[in-house]
Amino acid sequence: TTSGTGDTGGEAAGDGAGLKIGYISLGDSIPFVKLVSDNIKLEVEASGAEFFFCDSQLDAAKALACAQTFKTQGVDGIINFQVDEKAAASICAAGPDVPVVAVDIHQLPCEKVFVGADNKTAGQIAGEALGNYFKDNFNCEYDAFVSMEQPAAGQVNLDRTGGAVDGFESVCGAIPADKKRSVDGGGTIDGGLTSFGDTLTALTGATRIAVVSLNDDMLLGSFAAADAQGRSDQVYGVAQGADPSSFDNIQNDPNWVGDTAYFPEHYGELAVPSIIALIKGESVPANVFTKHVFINADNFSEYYG
Amino acid sequence: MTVQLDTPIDPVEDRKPTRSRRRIPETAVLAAVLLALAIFFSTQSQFYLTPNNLLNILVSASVIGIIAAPGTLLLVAGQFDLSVGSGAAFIGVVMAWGTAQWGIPTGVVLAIVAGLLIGLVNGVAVTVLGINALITTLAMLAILRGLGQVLAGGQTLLLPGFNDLGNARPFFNVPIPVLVFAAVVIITALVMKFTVFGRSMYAIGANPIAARLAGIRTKTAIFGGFLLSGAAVVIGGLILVSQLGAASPNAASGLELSVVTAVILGGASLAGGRGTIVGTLLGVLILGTLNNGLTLMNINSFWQDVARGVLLLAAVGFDQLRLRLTGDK
Amino acid sequence: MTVQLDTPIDPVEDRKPTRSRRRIPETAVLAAVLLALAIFFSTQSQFYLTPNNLLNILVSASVIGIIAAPGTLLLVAGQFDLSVGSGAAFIGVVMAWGTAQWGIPTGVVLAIVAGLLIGLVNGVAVTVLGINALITTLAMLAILRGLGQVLAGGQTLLLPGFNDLGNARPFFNVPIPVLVFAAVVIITALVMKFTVFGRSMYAIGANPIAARLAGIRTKTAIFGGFLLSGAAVVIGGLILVSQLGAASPNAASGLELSVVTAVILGGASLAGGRGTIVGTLLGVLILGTLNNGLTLMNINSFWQDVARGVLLLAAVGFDQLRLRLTGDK
Amino acid sequence: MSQLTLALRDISKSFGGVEVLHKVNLDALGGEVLALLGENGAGKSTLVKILAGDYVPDGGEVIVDDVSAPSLNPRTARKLGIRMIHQEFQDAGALTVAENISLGRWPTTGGIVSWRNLKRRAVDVLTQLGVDIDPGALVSSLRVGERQVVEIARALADDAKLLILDEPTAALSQQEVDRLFEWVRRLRDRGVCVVYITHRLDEVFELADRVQVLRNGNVALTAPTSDVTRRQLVEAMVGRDIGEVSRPVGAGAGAHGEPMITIDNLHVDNQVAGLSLTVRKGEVVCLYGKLGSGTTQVAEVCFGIRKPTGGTLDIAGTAGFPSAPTAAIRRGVGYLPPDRKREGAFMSRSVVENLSVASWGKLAVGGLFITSGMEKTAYARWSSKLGIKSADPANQQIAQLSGGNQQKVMLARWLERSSNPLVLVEPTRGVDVGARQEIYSAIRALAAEGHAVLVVTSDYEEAVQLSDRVVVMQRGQQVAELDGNDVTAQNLTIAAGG
Ligand SMILES: Nc1ncnc2c1ncn2[C@@H]1O[C@H](COP(=O)(O)OP(=O)(O)OP(=O)(O)O)[C@@H](O)[C@H]1O
Ligand SMILES: Nc1ncnc2c1ncn2[C@@H]1O[C@H](COP(=O)(O)OP(=O)(O)OP(=O)(O)O)[C@@H](O)[C@H]1O
Ligand SMILES: [Mg+2]
Ligand SMILES: [Mg+2]
Repeated sequence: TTSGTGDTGGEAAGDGAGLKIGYISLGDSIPFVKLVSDNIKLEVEASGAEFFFCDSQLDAAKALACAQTFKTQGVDGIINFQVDEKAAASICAAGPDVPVVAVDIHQLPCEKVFVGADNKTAGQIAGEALGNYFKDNFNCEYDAFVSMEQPAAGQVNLDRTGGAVDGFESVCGAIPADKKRSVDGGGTIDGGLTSFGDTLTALTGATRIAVVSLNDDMLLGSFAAADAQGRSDQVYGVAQGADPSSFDNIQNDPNWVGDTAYFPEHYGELAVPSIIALIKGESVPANVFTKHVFINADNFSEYYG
Repeated sequence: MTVQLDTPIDPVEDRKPTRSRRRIPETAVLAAVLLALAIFFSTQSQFYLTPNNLLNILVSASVIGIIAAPGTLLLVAGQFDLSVGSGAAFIGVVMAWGTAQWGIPTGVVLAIVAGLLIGLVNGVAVTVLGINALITTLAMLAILRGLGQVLAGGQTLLLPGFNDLGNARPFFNVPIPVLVFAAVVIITALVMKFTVFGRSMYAIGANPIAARLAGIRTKTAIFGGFLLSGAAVVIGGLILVSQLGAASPNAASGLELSVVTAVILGGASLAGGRGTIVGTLLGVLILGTLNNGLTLMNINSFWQDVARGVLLLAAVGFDQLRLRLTGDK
Repeated sequence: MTVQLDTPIDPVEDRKPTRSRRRIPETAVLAAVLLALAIFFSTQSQFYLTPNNLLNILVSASVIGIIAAPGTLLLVAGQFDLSVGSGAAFIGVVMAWGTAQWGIPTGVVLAIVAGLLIGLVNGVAVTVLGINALITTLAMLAILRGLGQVLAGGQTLLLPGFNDLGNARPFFNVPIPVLVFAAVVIITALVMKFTVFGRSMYAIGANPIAARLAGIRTKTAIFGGFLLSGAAVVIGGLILVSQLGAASPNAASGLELSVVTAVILGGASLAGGRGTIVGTLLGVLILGTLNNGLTLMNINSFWQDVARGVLLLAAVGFDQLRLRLTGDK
Repeated sequence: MSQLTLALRDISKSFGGVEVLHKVNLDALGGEVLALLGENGAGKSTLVKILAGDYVPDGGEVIVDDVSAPSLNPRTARKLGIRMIHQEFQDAGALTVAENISLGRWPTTGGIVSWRNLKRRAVDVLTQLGVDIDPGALVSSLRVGERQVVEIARALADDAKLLILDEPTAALSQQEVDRLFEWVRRLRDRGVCVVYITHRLDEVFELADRVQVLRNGNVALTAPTSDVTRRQLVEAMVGRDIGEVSRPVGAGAGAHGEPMITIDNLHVDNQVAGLSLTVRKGEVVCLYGKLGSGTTQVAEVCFGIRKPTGGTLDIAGTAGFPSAPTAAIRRGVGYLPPDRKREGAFMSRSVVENLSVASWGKLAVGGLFITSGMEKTAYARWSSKLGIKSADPANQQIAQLSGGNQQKVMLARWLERSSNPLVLVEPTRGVDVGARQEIYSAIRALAAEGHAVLVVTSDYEEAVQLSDRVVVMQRGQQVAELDGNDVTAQNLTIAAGG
């Protein structure tokens, strides 16, 4: 695959020999996170370092226990992808006094390097793209704007969907309150199906519905709901993640306007060299962003060939 | 032995005569609650009462309803199956994974085998090993969620070409899931009312020891209940995956709680021996209507949680009120 | 009335003389399971048996353990409280929100009031209105989750300056949560064994009618149980929020299931009348050790789910084996 | 100790629109034993439950020491010193014997439950009752008679002012009955008022100072015991005359058919040692013995509930012990368990369902499909024969029948299945005098049709009135076998060890 990420040109394989690197996952049950975790594991092991894994399952308290465990295990550095920015201080305090690389969610005060997406920006990119689509095709006219959310994801949810709303508004202007709906789809594909199905009913008569989704699963569910009601041509959506499950829709479904890609499958290539460098006391840039690329049918093959 | 779980702290209830009770059957009250909710929501949203929306409610409720039918049968016998949620997701994953390798027919066969295996393992653990049903199926819940994730590699698997089961509308514009839902409910109701097996489940729930001494094959019957639950999970899981065109190992999370809520709301007793399919059906529809109506009203999802909880309490409280009014307390 | 939920389908079992049963008490088997797990994990990870790690296990288990103590008391009386998870999160949010407005003391007072209100509402619904405890507390679960989100505006609230409760180590390097855990377990054990209230709960669970006829204030006792559960949720919620320095309305999700699992694993019967705090303590520690040990072993989280389920089944199955071996079946 | 006077005035009570008590009066005076008699379903239990504050009457007054007590409930009744032993056990199976005895009034010192005193109290009262029950045993592990003793112990361990005993002796051995009576007399002499419900008329004359008979919810008779005869009592209860106690016509006469149950040298743990017995077609054999003599274990072995430790069993020509109740039933055995509530009745289910449950396979179309119509037919076959009184059998829960009527349904369950052989443990427990005769004739009729019936009983009169032959057990040993005219109350009690 082609890398959509900047090459940090950092450490080569083998440089991590003798090091212990701990990784706190946001929750491997989330497809996006699973891709991140897999790549981090791959890169850590390729570097010759020992890999310590702990899944925080979207729960800050579990992340705290992970940090404590890593302290016991004497890890030399931590890659932390934990749900709650505001609990980060306590988690930092509970963990060992070692360098920390934060993934997607800031982990102050112990974060030395931030790697990954800027959720808000990524959201804006998606929203903007949808706005542009509506501007180009419908002169920014729409009957409803639906934001598919997962409140249980906390800040990530606010940033991603909030950013998408901002992005859309930056093109098509403020969304009138009576056209806007925030829907809790639970972050899952079946949650998206049910809640969007009901929402569609509430939008009887609407024929141009803009949808932004926190992730691919909920947009998949939403499209399935539209399909079931024979209204798939009335729904236009963007999602975030570009998980493999969305590839087919991105390429073939004109209503699936596109996805902000985060390239989760390359996160390890960024995070692992950073943590190794930090452990070795080398200086590294404080922010290593993945490129946020808006993927649609036109540029799909460029990134995922 | 003289124990009841969710019962009358106040024994007076037990003394209430059957007759006056039957004057207003439990299910009538639930039907009234459902009606009240429907009227309320139709004043709040012009779309609530449209045929399409009512169909929506039924479609959304169908997976829960299909699984709640054998769930009622099990609860009536004093048993639980909490593995249905992750079970349905697992079935979907098996289907999508199998289909990707060997095509749809093989996928379906694998899904059926998986579902019966789930029922089998639950049944063996409960009846042969004698492990508490709650612990067994909670353990199974974790196991199936994990296995589903492993099989799917943590990703959502696409399942193209298997849309009919979830979406086709062969008769009068009614989608297949609703037809299956209706069929399962009717069949289970008949089984519970008119077969020796169904009656045995009531007897087992009412008094497992007496049931055994009356010659009922209690273990076989409970085993059968778990197998039926596994079968329903296959049907529910396939419908879900067909509706979605994709299988996620995270799907249907919390389904087990919805099922238990619907069954108990429908009047089944945790202590076994009481409960009807009609009650469960009403319970499922009340929960479905609540979700749908609150979404139609465009209520913030946080307040939706609050409203769902309050209305659930109100529905059951209303039923208690009926008991007081009709009982000679 | 002659109903039991998770009971012996096999009546012979009941006739076994109590004596031979008591020769190997249930808790001894659980202790053996815990020991076996500990030995297994210490062969798998050099870190398992370090004092720090054992403390980690205790710290992580403390919130569940604190809430499981009155949970045992309730289950012994045949009641449930499923609202504890969202309750603990809600308490945290109230604390952080109150503190932000009026400072820590007021925050704590508000949290306490909120916790007692939760207990009060659950208690009133179950004892006065007569609503099934499962439905009541499931409804409360939804309500509290929603209210917490509303109060926190869907955000996590920072709570600076309240770290000691969760983190200070006043004696022998033992953190306060562990001390509180120990205190709650000991007090509850004493209450259950040596007070009229505690014994009343057993009697109510074993036979609510007999208890009432024996002049026990069944409703008052159950009400007390829900209040205690509310109190434990306050303690647990405050510890949680202090450990994290922040309050998320999403915290502690699924805590209720961990609590129920621990209590039942500990030997309490869903049908009431049976269960001990020592058993629950062992149940909590077994679950805590499982989570910790599997993480130390670096196992993929999907396989962890599977392993957790399998080991849970094995632990209970082992207990069944004991019953067969010691029983004269 | 102060005495308590309770009076019920014009009490009426209805269940579901059916009035079961019509303006009933009752006086309970300190220092007196009042016997309360009546047929099954006459309203005795209902009446005393009102006295104990368990039921609230629909009309009338409860007067305590000349003061009207409008809100009597179990708690206030308890405070007044009213204690009741329920016909349907109300014990806590998951708790120990000792705790059951102190249920609701745990001995405390400084608010702390004293387990030592708790145990001591239990040991005291159990020794005084002369029973060997481990105070630390779980009540659920006890046999029905032992549970009855624990219930009695609970009421006696307390200083009652009014003691209500609702058929306390139904499951007791003669010896225990004697001790109970001794205790009751002692309490009476101390000024306690005792209300005693029984279906055993000789107990009335042995114990009661006064007797009150209920018939169909009305008071049919109230008189000092010395002023009435048995015959008057029975007539007041049943409204007709019933024949004298006698051996059944044709008992033990003639040759019976082939053996249906042949037990040889049966051993069960240390409870049964070397019992041998044969029951043939057309024969009613009673296995008579006191509580704990091992008779119940024999019945349980025949039904596959209990594993023997030695010996052989042959049922209808097939050798081998049944491995489970289903296996026993397949071989034709029908079993009426001693503990109706725990082992027999499905309390929350309907009367017809309770009656037909063992015959579902037979009644159902293709062994699979059944309707409540088929169940009603089954009910109709037995209701008049056994005199089962149920207002709405297809819908009424069996819990709402009177105790005796429940028992009849249990018996009918196996009659409906036409099981052969029948193993009946205490078949007339709690059944009234009139109905008992009906049940006896039904059993004799079955025997005449070729059934083999083994009746396990601790009631010698039952043995006398029902059996062709009696095998007597004592402490697990077979001590006598009587038939023909040797079956007399006197011989039986002597053989069973008093
Ligand atoms: N909870 C109830 N609901 C409805 N009917 C009831 C209930 N309890 C008792 N009855 C009815 O009231 C009548 C009187 O019953 P009760 O139990 O007082 O009889 P009893 O004289 O004690 O009979 P037995 O000698 O058989 O114990 C019976 O017809 C019975 O069916
Ligand atoms: N005066 C009588 N008139 C008619 N029948 C009678 C009379 N006295 C006794 N009987 C019959 O004899 C039987 C036994 O009478 P008895 O008074 O000894 O009964 P019981 O002591 O209550 O019975 P048990 O002790 O065996 O339970 C009764 O069932 C009744 O049918
Ligand atoms: Mg009675
Ligand atoms: Mg007699």
